[in-house]
Amino acid sequence: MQSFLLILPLFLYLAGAISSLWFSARPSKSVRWAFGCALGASFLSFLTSLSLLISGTSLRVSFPGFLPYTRFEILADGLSNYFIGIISLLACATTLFSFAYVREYFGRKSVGFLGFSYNIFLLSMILVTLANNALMFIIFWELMTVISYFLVIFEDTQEEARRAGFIYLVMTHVGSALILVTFFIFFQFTNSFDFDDFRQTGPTLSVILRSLLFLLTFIGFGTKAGIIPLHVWLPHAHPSAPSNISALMSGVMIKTAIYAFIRVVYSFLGADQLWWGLVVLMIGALSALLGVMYALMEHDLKRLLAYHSIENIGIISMGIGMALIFLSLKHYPLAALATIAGLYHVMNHAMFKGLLFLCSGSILQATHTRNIEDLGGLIKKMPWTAFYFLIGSVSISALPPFNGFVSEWLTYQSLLSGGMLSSVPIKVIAPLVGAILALTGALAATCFVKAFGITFLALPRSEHARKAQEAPPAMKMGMGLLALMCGVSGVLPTFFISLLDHVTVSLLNTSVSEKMIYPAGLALIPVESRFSSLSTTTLALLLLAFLPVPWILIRLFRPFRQRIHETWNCGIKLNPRMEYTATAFSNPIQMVFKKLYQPREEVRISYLKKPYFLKSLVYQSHITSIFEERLYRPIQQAILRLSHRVRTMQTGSIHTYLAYIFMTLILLLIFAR
Amino acid sequence: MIAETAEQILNLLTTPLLILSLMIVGQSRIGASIRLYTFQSANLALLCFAVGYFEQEFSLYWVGLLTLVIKVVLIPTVLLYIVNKIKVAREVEQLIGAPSSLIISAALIGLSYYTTRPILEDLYVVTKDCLPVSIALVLIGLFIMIGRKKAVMQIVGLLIMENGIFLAALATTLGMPLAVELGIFFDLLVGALIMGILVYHINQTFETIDVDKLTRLKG
Amino acid sequence: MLLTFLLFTPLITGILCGLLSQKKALDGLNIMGAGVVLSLGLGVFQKVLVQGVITESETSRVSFLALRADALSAILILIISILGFLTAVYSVGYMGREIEENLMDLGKLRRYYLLFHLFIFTMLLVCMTDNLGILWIAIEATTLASAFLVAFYGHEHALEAAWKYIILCTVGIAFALFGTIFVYLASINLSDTAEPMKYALNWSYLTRVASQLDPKFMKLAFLFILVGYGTKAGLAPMHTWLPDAHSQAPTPISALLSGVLLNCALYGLIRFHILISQSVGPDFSGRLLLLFGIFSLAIATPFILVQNNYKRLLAYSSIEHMGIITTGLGFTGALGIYGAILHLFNHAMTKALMFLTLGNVRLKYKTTKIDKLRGGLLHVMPVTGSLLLIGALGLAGVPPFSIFLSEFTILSAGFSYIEGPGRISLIFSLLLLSFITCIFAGLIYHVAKMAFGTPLEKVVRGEGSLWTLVPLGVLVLFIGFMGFHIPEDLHTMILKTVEILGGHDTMVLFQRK
Amino acid sequence: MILTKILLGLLQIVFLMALAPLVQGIIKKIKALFQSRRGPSIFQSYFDLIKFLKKDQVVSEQASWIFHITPYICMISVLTVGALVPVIGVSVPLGFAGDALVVVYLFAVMRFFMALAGLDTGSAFGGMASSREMMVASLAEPALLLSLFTLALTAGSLNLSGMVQKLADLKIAVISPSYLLVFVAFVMVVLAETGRIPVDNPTTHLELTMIHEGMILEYSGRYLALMEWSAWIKQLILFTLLANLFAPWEIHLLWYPPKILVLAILVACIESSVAKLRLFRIPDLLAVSTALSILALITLVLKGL
Repeated sequence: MQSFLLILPLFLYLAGAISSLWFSARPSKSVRWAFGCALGASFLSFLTSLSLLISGTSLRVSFPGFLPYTRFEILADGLSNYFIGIISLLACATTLFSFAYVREYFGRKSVGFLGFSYNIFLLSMILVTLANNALMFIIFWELMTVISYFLVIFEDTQEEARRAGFIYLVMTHVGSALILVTFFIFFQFTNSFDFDDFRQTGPTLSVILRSLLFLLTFIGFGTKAGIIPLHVWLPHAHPSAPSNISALMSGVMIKTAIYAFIRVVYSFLGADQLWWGLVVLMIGALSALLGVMYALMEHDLKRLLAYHSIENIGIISMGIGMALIFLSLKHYPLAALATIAGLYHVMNHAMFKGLLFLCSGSILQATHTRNIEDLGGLIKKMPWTAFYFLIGSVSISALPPFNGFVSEWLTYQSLLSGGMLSSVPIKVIAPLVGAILALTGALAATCFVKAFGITFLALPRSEHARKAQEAPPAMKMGMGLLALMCGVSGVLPTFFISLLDHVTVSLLNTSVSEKMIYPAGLALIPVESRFSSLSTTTLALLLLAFLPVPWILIRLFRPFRQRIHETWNCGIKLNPRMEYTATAFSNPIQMVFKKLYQPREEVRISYLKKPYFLKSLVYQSHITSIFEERLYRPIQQAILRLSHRVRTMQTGSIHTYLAYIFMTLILLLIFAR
Repeated sequence: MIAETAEQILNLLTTPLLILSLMIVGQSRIGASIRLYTFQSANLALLCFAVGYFEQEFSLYWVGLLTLVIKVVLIPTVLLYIVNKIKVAREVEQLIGAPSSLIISAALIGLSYYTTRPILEDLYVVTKDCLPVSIALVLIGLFIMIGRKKAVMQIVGLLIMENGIFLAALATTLGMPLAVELGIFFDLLVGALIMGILVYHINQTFETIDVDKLTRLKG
Repeated sequence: MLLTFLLFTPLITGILCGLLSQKKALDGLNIMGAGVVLSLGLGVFQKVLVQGVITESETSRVSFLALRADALSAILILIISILGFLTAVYSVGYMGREIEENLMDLGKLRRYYLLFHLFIFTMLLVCMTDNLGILWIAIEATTLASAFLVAFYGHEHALEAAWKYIILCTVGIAFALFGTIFVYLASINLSDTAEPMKYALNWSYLTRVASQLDPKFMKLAFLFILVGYGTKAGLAPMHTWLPDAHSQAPTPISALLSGVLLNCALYGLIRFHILISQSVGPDFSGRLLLLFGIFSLAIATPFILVQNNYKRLLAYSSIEHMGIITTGLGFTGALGIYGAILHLFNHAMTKALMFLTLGNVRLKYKTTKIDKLRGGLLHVMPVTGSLLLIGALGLAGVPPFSIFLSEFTILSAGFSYIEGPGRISLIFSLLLLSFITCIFAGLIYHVAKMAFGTPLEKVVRGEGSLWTLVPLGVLVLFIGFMGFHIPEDLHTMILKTVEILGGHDTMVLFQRK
Repeated sequence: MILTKILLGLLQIVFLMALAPLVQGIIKKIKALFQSRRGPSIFQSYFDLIKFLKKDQVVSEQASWIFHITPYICMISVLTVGALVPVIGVSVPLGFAGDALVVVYLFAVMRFFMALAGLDTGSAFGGMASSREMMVASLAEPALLLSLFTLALTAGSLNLSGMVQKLADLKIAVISPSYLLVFVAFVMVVLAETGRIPVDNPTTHLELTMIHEGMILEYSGRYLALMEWSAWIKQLILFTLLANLFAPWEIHLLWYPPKILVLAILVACIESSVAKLRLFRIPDLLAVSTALSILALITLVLKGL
């Protein structure tokens, strides 16, 4: 019965995909079918995975005769169920959102194809987490990539989208190649592609080989996850896709890489090397910090969000890295704590990043621009979207009592637990990474003050923004669901931690829920009791409880009265051009971190009468993307230069060609005889 | 005794093959090259008869006859007809000068002896010394194709290669089975014809048969 | 008699086509002939599946005419008959369109069909003859039959391509003859009499005695064979004719050249590889194949990365895939051979799809330059555009399309033999993987450039006739379906081929779980 | 039992609320003395608050609901923090609800909304101040948390009461190089967080230099009262932390006022004796603070206590 419930959604997705294509001539019908099926499927698979997770069972279904040397086998264990749960939950929300959102494309683009890809995309993500052999995994992994590539270039008439898609596809394909190598090396020792065999044989391999495999896996999946410096595709690709897809890509697709990384490193490689954890930790810290730094300089709303995905992947990697460190030192409860920190952030990031992307979709639909410099004042036109965006911003900035805070708190705890270990390097590094996390969090808050403030507050800066309208109900529902989740997973973390405990049981054979949750079920403690505790539930109650205080204070002496008047602006009537812009807002940071950004500033001044009367002043500032320009461009150019050189061998002259044959023969006769 | 004489006679008949191909290498006129090829083919036919005689292999007479008909008569006629028809400059333009060509050809002959040495020890036919010669012919044929600009000369080079292969078959295995030999001759004839037609078309379109001009397809 | 019928049907069809003079009749005859070939081909496939090997007219006096089909031939026959039929159908649409636009006349059409079927005849002969001498003749005949097809349009480029094609291939093939002679020599040296034996070049005889053949001769033979048939199969650095010929031929012919003819040449190479492996041991020929395979990939890569002609792009991709197949064979284990043979089939289907799809593009745009299309194919021709994308992804080795499976198999073979070829095979596998990845980037870059974007205003939107679409649909079904499942029959047949090629190790893997 | 605990907690909050304006008044007074002025009464802040609370307020026509909720949010966050920090006793009844991190992040909540409110009215001053505030706060954050971490690792607890208790238990042994380094770093951060010279000038209303004042420029009347009060409570809480973490002895009602007084004098001294830094010199200051805390951490790890 359960396996039926596990399989059924897969077929529903398939049905949604096919019917969507079938009805593609009639967009609204196609939309109904595609997203109806997707909604049903994701809801169903959410329930199934939740029930599996709660009961802590793992499920194995196999079909024979899929391919000559493998079988089609899916295994839903704790980790898979957890990820499926997240994917499905986010999918529910984005699907609701999509019902209304895709209307934007009616008559302009093939909605049938969009529905098709949407369903297949979800299907492939779920199958990636379910696959129990390498061939299946790689097939669905690549399917996921390719389908999302098509979604990235959905607006294919835009040069930018095409470029983004290409970079995306190629980079992730390179990553896949490395993953393939990993699997092949496993295959060499197991003579099988079954993950079960990998699990058995993997940990027995030599340390050098396993370290090599670890690096391959880390780079391979890291490309997809978007860790720095392999992230360059991400800020291009995520913004180009339709917003509901961006939500899925940022929210869950890049997490499948985390899933796979955990699966391979924990189960197949038997994480027992300290430096693995250190590498993941450091790269995580780097990604988190640089991700948010670049986000700060970004004025394209969706790209800004994309950079934040890099940041959050970094934070997740911090947790995973600490877990690997603890594992190598055989501190299993702490490893479980760190794993939970990472995994919980996976879910939270899915929720708030999904929410933020959906909101950006709503904004995009209302204003047709992603440039926040052209927005402003939307809070009055789109109060709901603004509210949801605020929830998302607060969550992503890790402000209590929302969910981002809880998982970052857990990450801090695992980092500090690292500080309590006996190993000196870890003792120094872990708290320092904690400091980086602090900086990251603060900068994220800065970035979202900018994003929310410039987008929603003050006066509209363009005609588009002035004419914006609130999103239709379906979209609001989608956003609302996620906003609700941000709150719930923030305020009631103990429930989710007890779910995650099943994951660590299946992954590490360690249960920590009793050590992590106060008897009352209210507060979390980081395994080592008395070190610290957190009860967001109580915090939320406290915050609410104090609400009457200011309310009463305001009315203490006299009834509340206020006058509406224009903003004081040195006596001049306020107009949008006087407002602080996003560029200006982030400029201090840019000045402080000049070395990193290497800004190119350009000021153009024209005078009515020199030097006193300005006619106009144009200030432009671009930052240099170090990785793109210093790392990837040289590689690309080198390859192209080499190609051009090799191409000269095809001279067009038949004499040369004959000479090639001649020389080949002669060389063969001399050397190979 | 008979074997020794046979070997001498055969050697006597083989050497001109090499000399003729070297002459073609040094030759600067198309017509003359084709005629030299004719001589070489005739020489080959002769060799064929001789081997057939010494080895009592009757089918070789047929092969020799076919060689005469196709390589001595038909193919040179076709080639000469085309050369006359398209009225190209008779001069063979060379990419590599005659002296260096000859030196390279000599090196190629050396290479063929070097390559075949281990095999020759295991060969027990009278004609075994022809094997290096045949490889040399093949290589020289290819070398001519590389070194000459005119399309017709490439055909000649190809034909010399084919003569080399024919010699190899004759020398080592007393010819292929007759049926296969027939097929090869047929292919050769058709091939020469098709190439001839192509040369004609090329001359019509490009107004030259200088293959150096056929270099538009690159990259 | 099945083989004989199969062999002579295209010959007769071709000759009849040469006699007819009405377009409708020509088209009908063409499709009918190809259809008969298809059904007979499937029949042969089934029969081989049941009987293992079928031979015909072996007892007759003319032993060189003996026809024989084992599993390897059956796979080739399958490819030839399927693609032959599909391209024949496609030709009706393609050539019909060219006639409508006065790009050619009825006489030329007649000649086209005549040569088309002759071409198929020669290819069928290649994989059905029992005699290695005849094999050589047949392969040379394929060159001769297709030379005029390459030169079909008669303009400068076509003539240049045809000239290079015929000269380079004939030179190459000449070496193959030389090699064949050495094998013959080794074969007759076994019997004490110096008298040329009737069966000495017959495959059925040679396989029996292969292990006794003198390694010295066989080694030398293989060098010549490798250069010879390697030229025809498009292995670098003897591949130089290939991009010219494949890009200048009429599109259906390009599809056949790339999809089938290369395989036929490779077939010749494989046959000798089998003999030499048994005589010398698999390492000698295996390593040479590995070397040439990887080198072909290495050479093809830059040409694919920087390319402005889509037909040449596909031609270089053919070189790449021939390289992959050769590398797979070079890995010598059962897995490698399985992958290589599977790849033979998959590449043929996918490459044909790509050529035919781009044929539609060419019909619409009258250019083969990627730059001049200015993108937007998806908007101009939705069906063709989508097929193009699918084909390109398939060709680049993306799952869930069939080529992925075979590449995966080949790679897993390369990575799995730590013994035997050992480290070399590991390094070669890494190289293979990196080249495939680079080529993926190149291919996707160019195809995306064509498929996406805003189309030019002046281009009329709309698809071609159904004749030019249905064969593509069939091919897409093939590559899509085979990305998930290898049909039982084909699987069995490939396993039989693997046995013929002497891969017995790691056979366990193929037990269906 | 639980009820008394909660009551005690509430009492502590009331205590903080009541004391906060006084501390502000004292600092102002001391500063005035330094400047040889008589200065306002130390209770002036109470009078200001009452005045503000009585006044009607003017709200910008551009202001959205963000502008309106911000005072509430500031107040409730800071009050919540008040419930978590040990003030006049080591144990805090609601301390289980959050540790030092929560304190820091609840301050971040305040800051977040204040910055938004600064942007809300569309005035350039608000935007400028928000931008600068966020920049300063971002850079102060690692220093702040790192010093807290160092303390936590010293004490083996991140819960504030646990931390204070442990530090107190260490008695005199607590004074180690690392501890002193942390102290200096922490003071610097507190200056930044409370908007004091050399980072910000709480008395200025000169457009180009104000940070905190700029953000609340549009507030008037009762909202202003709430905002100012929250800021003062925050200041007092930070002082309390400073006092209890770096003088973890004798934590009870009797010793609390002197400790705070000393800190107030210290802050006033610093404010009067150094000049305000240029905006882009502030990061240097915070970098020094961060460096000190890193140093403290390393000293701690290498030397132990």
